[in-house]
Amino acid sequence: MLLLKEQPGVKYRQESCPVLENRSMGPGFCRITLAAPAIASLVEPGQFVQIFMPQEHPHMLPRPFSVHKADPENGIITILVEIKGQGSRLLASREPGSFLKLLGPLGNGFPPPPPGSILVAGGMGVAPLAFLAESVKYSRTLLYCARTADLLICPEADFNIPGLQIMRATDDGTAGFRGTAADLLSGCIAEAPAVFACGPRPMLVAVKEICLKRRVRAWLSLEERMACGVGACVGCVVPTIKGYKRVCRDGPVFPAEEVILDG
Amino acid sequence: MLLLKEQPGVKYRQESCPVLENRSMGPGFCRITLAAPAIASLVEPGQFVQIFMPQEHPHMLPRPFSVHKADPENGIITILVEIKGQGSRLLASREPGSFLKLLGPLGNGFPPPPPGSILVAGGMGVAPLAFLAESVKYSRTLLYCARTADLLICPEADFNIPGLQIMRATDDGTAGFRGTAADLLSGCIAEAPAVFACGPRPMLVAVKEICLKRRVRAWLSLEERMACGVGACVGCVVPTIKGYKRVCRDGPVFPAEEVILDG
Amino acid sequence: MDEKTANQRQEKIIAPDLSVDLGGIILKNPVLAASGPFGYGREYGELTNFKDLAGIIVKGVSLEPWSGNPPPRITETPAGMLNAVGLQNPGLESFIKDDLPYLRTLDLRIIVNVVGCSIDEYAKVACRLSGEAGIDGLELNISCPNIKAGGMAFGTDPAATHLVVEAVRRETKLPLLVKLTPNVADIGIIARAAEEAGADGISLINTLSGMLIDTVKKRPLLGNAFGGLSGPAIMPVALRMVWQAAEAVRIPILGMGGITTADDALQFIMAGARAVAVGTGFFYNPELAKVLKTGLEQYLKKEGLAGLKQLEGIARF
Amino acid sequence: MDEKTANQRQEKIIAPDLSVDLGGIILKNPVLAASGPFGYGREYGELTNFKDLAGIIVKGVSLEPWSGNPPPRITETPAGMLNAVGLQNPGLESFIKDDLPYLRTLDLRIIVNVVGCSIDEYAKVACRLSGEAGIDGLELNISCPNIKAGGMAFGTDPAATHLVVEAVRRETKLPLLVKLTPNVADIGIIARAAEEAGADGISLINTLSGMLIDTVKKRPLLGNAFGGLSGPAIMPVALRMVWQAAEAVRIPILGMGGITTADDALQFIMAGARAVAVGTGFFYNPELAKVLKTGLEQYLKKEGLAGLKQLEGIARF
Ligand SMILES: Cc1cc2nc3c(=O)[nH]c(=O)nc-3n(C[C@H](O)[C@H](O)[C@H](O)COP(=O)(O)OP(=O)(O)OC[C@H]3O[C@@H](n4cnc5c(N)ncnc54)[C@H](O)[C@@H]3O)c2cc1C
Ligand SMILES: Cc1cc2nc3c(=O)[nH]c(=O)nc-3n(C[C@H](O)[C@H](O)[C@H](O)COP(=O)(O)OP(=O)(O)OC[C@H]3O[C@@H](n4cnc5c(N)ncnc54)[C@H](O)[C@@H]3O)c2cc1C
Ligand SMILES: Cc1cc2nc3c(=O)[nH]c(=O)nc-3n(C[C@H](O)[C@H](O)[C@H](O)COP(=O)(O)O)c2cc1C
Ligand SMILES: Cc1cc2nc3c(=O)[nH]c(=O)nc-3n(C[C@H](O)[C@H](O)[C@H](O)COP(=O)(O)O)c2cc1C
Ligand code: FES
Ligand code: FES
Repeated sequence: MLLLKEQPGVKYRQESCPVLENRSMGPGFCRITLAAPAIASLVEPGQFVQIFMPQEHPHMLPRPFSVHKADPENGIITILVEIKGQGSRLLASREPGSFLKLLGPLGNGFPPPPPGSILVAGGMGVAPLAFLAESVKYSRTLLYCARTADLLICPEADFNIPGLQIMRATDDGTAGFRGTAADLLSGCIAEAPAVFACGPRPMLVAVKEICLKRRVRAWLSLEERMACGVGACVGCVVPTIKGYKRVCRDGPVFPAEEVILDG
Repeated sequence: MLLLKEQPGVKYRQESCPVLENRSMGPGFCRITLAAPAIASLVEPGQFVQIFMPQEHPHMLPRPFSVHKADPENGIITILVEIKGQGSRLLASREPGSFLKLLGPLGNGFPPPPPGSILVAGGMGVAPLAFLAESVKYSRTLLYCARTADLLICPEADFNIPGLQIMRATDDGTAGFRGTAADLLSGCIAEAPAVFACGPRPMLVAVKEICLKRRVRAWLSLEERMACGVGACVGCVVPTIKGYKRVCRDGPVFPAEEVILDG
Repeated sequence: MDEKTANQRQEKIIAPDLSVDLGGIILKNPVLAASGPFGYGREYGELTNFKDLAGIIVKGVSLEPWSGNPPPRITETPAGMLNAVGLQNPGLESFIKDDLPYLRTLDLRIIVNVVGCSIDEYAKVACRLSGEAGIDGLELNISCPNIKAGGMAFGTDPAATHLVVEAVRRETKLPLLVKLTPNVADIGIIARAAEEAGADGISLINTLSGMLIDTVKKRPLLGNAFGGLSGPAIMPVALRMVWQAAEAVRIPILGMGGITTADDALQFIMAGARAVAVGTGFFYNPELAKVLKTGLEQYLKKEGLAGLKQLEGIARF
Repeated sequence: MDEKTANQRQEKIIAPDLSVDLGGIILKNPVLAASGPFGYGREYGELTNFKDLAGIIVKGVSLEPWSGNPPPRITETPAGMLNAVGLQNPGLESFIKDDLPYLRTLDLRIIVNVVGCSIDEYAKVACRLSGEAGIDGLELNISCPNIKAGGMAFGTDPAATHLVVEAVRRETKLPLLVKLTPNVADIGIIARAAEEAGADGISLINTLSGMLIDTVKKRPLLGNAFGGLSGPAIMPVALRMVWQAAEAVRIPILGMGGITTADDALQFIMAGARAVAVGTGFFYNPELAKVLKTGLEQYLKKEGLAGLKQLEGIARF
């Protein structure tokens, strides 16, 4: 199978990474830039890192975050954080100059999108998909969708990528097209050779349905609560037609036809 | 009895206190100044405050610290912190401008020292005793003792108090008299009407023995692990000849002849 | 929805009714102070007004005074604490003379936690307390060692549980809660024994038995070696036991163990608790009752519910 | 002390001997990976070299493959976590074919955790594993439900414990550890039953049964509703049980539950453990084995001790 890469040698690293920048992206969101040379040089779109908590919180699990941008030349990666609970709040309050221990890159990542692919990002799903969009040169379309304009936290300028067509949609019509990601996708899927999606569960369910119906190959990036992040504890599984698969190791990207989303 | 004041009305307050200054006092020690107007106006020497942990640590007990200085006019109190574990480390890292919730003043405090009293401070025991020394105008002697010079964290300038005689001692002779607090006390106790002591357990044991032998009244300030800090949970008791007494409510100051130190 | 119904619904939403009936004890809201941490109420009474609390379960009362365990009695643990107070208390008569008059002045339900070393002692304390005004219910703490039966806690054995509850039931008409120890393999069996013997409600959980060691002194950290673990650390265990007890009995359940937020309290209610109690949480925040009451109110408003009834045990169905 | 003795002492202090004999399993140091979190070793093998670890207790192996529980399988709790993996495993034959060859390449003691639904299944797995090279010991996980006896775990009943341990003992000459569940009233009785039935050592504790509820969905948070609580939150309970088990039996004890520092490991040893295992701690810090080993070494040096022997159970004496 194309997707699940074999991992003969060790392809991930632990690094203690200085925070270079920590910028608020509107209430409840931030963007953290870290010096992580080893991870930056290895990471591919769709992979993620486990971020360990600062020493004052020795009894908290690491938190998984997608790599949003990687600059291997300068040894820098960027992540987008939505503040949901204690872990993300702690990350959002990290000052530049402080350190965070990272483990990564983890997971399989997306396969290379063929020309003309559609990338469907719901909310924070934009983090890995913007990276994917940047990774190829030929034409592709990014659908960037959320409930309302405030949740489209990546500014237009972020997508100044040659050959990238970008369409926005909000459920309430406060930015771009008024409607869901599924509505938008239905309107433009006709010619697409493949779809790549990351976002809330209901969006993925809709994307899967549309793509299966139109017989368009689709790859979905999933989330599950994690402990080890490397595939050892079998804690982060999702059901697939081939049995339970680990999101952290066999995913987070799964072929839409394999993964069982509401089982 | 003189010591255990009756508490008819509520004499303590909860305050959310801005940190005004947080100064390192050498490795492992710091001095924190807080705006705490209600506590500053009520507190007497020997009383303490319970400091609640910052919100990022919602599952930690408050920590008891003696009030070291109080300036009721400006509504300011100062505490001295020795970094021992997670709680004190968190306090030491609090930046000016951040807030700490305080409950206090708690405990009975010292009775007024008669003229000519000797105050015996071992290590951090200096915190309440410097406050006691400042609270009266007539002559009194402060013995300020520790294992080694680095642990005498309060500088000479701190004791520029009229009528106060101060003698230092270190076990290793690196500052002042070479010897223990007990050695020093034995040499100067002859004329003293009363002794007031705060410091490590072995020092208190020695002070008690000396004072009982010389029939000098002595008051010892004790420490115990605390939960409520107000006398409700009966968690912080010490044995006395009248049964278990609560350090937080019946103490922390006990008459030497009542408290059982190694029972 | 016509305008009138909408208005009525609006009204309900503005002031949801938090009151509950805990086995005959009518509570204005479901938040109680757990037995122990709150002592006999006086100290916390100085600290906060009791407006947001429905009642106090006072510290365990025995027939004679108990002096308790040697210090250290408490120590902090990750997200919790150990205590080995050893049920220090002034004894029944002193409680009635010195503490009960104060408690009567409070606008709160007063539940007295009863401890003993023998069935006879439990029964005597319960009988004497039943004759006193101002007590709204009893909570039988059956975590105490059964001296006659080798020192295992009454509450670890269904037969011993049945006997002690039955004996107390005979002595009192007050609403009777039985407080279970979590240090058992099957909490449902014990809960059922208490119900069958006449309990009006089940309280749980008491602390988990635990210890720490001081590696410098190479000795147990607590004076009594073993202590009781409480606080957020144990909440998942407490919640599971409330769920299991709720499956086992029909009488209402008072849930406790590690509650520090309104969401925690809701979890207990959704697992099957009628009301909740807070112990360790007050140490972290003496104003916790207010946080819980307000949070529950807000939740009901948000969900458009008039009261807590529909939520009781909802996660089980 | 003459010069020679002083030098000898110095030498000892420079390199204290951390090795221990855990019921016939010789460990270069007392730090093992607990069964489960580490899987079958491969993933952590990529992540860290195993130089500071003495051995791995691999994830529970059953006769047939088990698919495990539906997600979510894990969630964080205050200073701990709940897991309801449900003992997902590829089954005995797949383990021997796909995982054991890799494990044999490691310079580590390999202990296989054995799970089953019946005494027969336990015995079969143990028998088959005993015929394989590269296995240094078995750990019998008796927290599994005894299907024939209404689904209560084997390890909650001394008689069931005796039966299953005896049956397995008959099938294997490998060192046999029996891993106890903490969800019991009296751990000493269970430990003694295991010893009498022929165990070479006792492992404890397995996870405490617990749960959380998602108040938005009004459902249990875990797919399986109940899960096992592990991590620092439970350490006081684990330590108390190790102490009680050590009082009850003469065979050595493998202590675990919430270890994240060398001081934690020392506490277990001082309570009576011969060796310790780490599960959840590796999630917080994949390099934890190094932290523990170095910390224990430093402690022995500081105390001028040649080995761990003198510390075993010292807090009890
Ligand atoms: C592969 C992967 C990539 C991710 N990439 C990103 C990203 O780029 N940006 C981002 O903001 N978030 C991302 N997430 C989600 C992020 O990991 C969680 O939001 C975070 O761990 C929450 O931690 P917390 O302590 O703030 O919240 P908690 O207090 O732990 O939980 C708050 C709520 O967040 C949800 N949650 C908790 N853990 C997870 C989890 N592992 N996955 C999904 N939801 C969870 C639950 O609904 C929970 O109720 C990713 C998750 C995965 C698995
Ligand atoms: C009435 C009173 C007044 C005090 N005044 C001061 C003061 O002015 N300055 C100061 O630095 N410290 C003072 N202490 C001690 C201070 O409260 C403890 O050092 C602090 O709570 C330790 O918290 P931690 O989280 O840093 O350490 P922890 O990790 O909790 O413990 C580290 C070590 O500190 C000791 N310790 C913990 N709690 C207490 C306690 N309540 N009392 C004594 N020892 C404890 C134990 O030996 C423990 O092993 C006072 C204690 C009391 C009871
Ligand atoms: C310091 C302390 C003293 C306690 N004393 C009693 C008691 O006297 N009787 C009793 O039944 N439970 C007692 N408990 C147990 C609590 O009532 C409660 O069941 C337990 O602490 C769990 O709740 P929590 O996590 O909210 O504290 C005590 C708990 C603590 C922490
Ligand atoms: C994710 C996970 C999976 C586990 N799987 C097993 C298992 O297969 N067999 C077993 O005996 N114990 C299993 N355990 C229990 C651990 O081996 C250990 O007894 C427990 O987690 C306490 O140790 P800790 O606090 O260091 O994690 C598992 C624990 C976790 C967290
Ligand atoms: S988080 Fe451990 S297997 Fe995925
Ligand atoms: S700390 Fe609660 S009585 Fe002193």
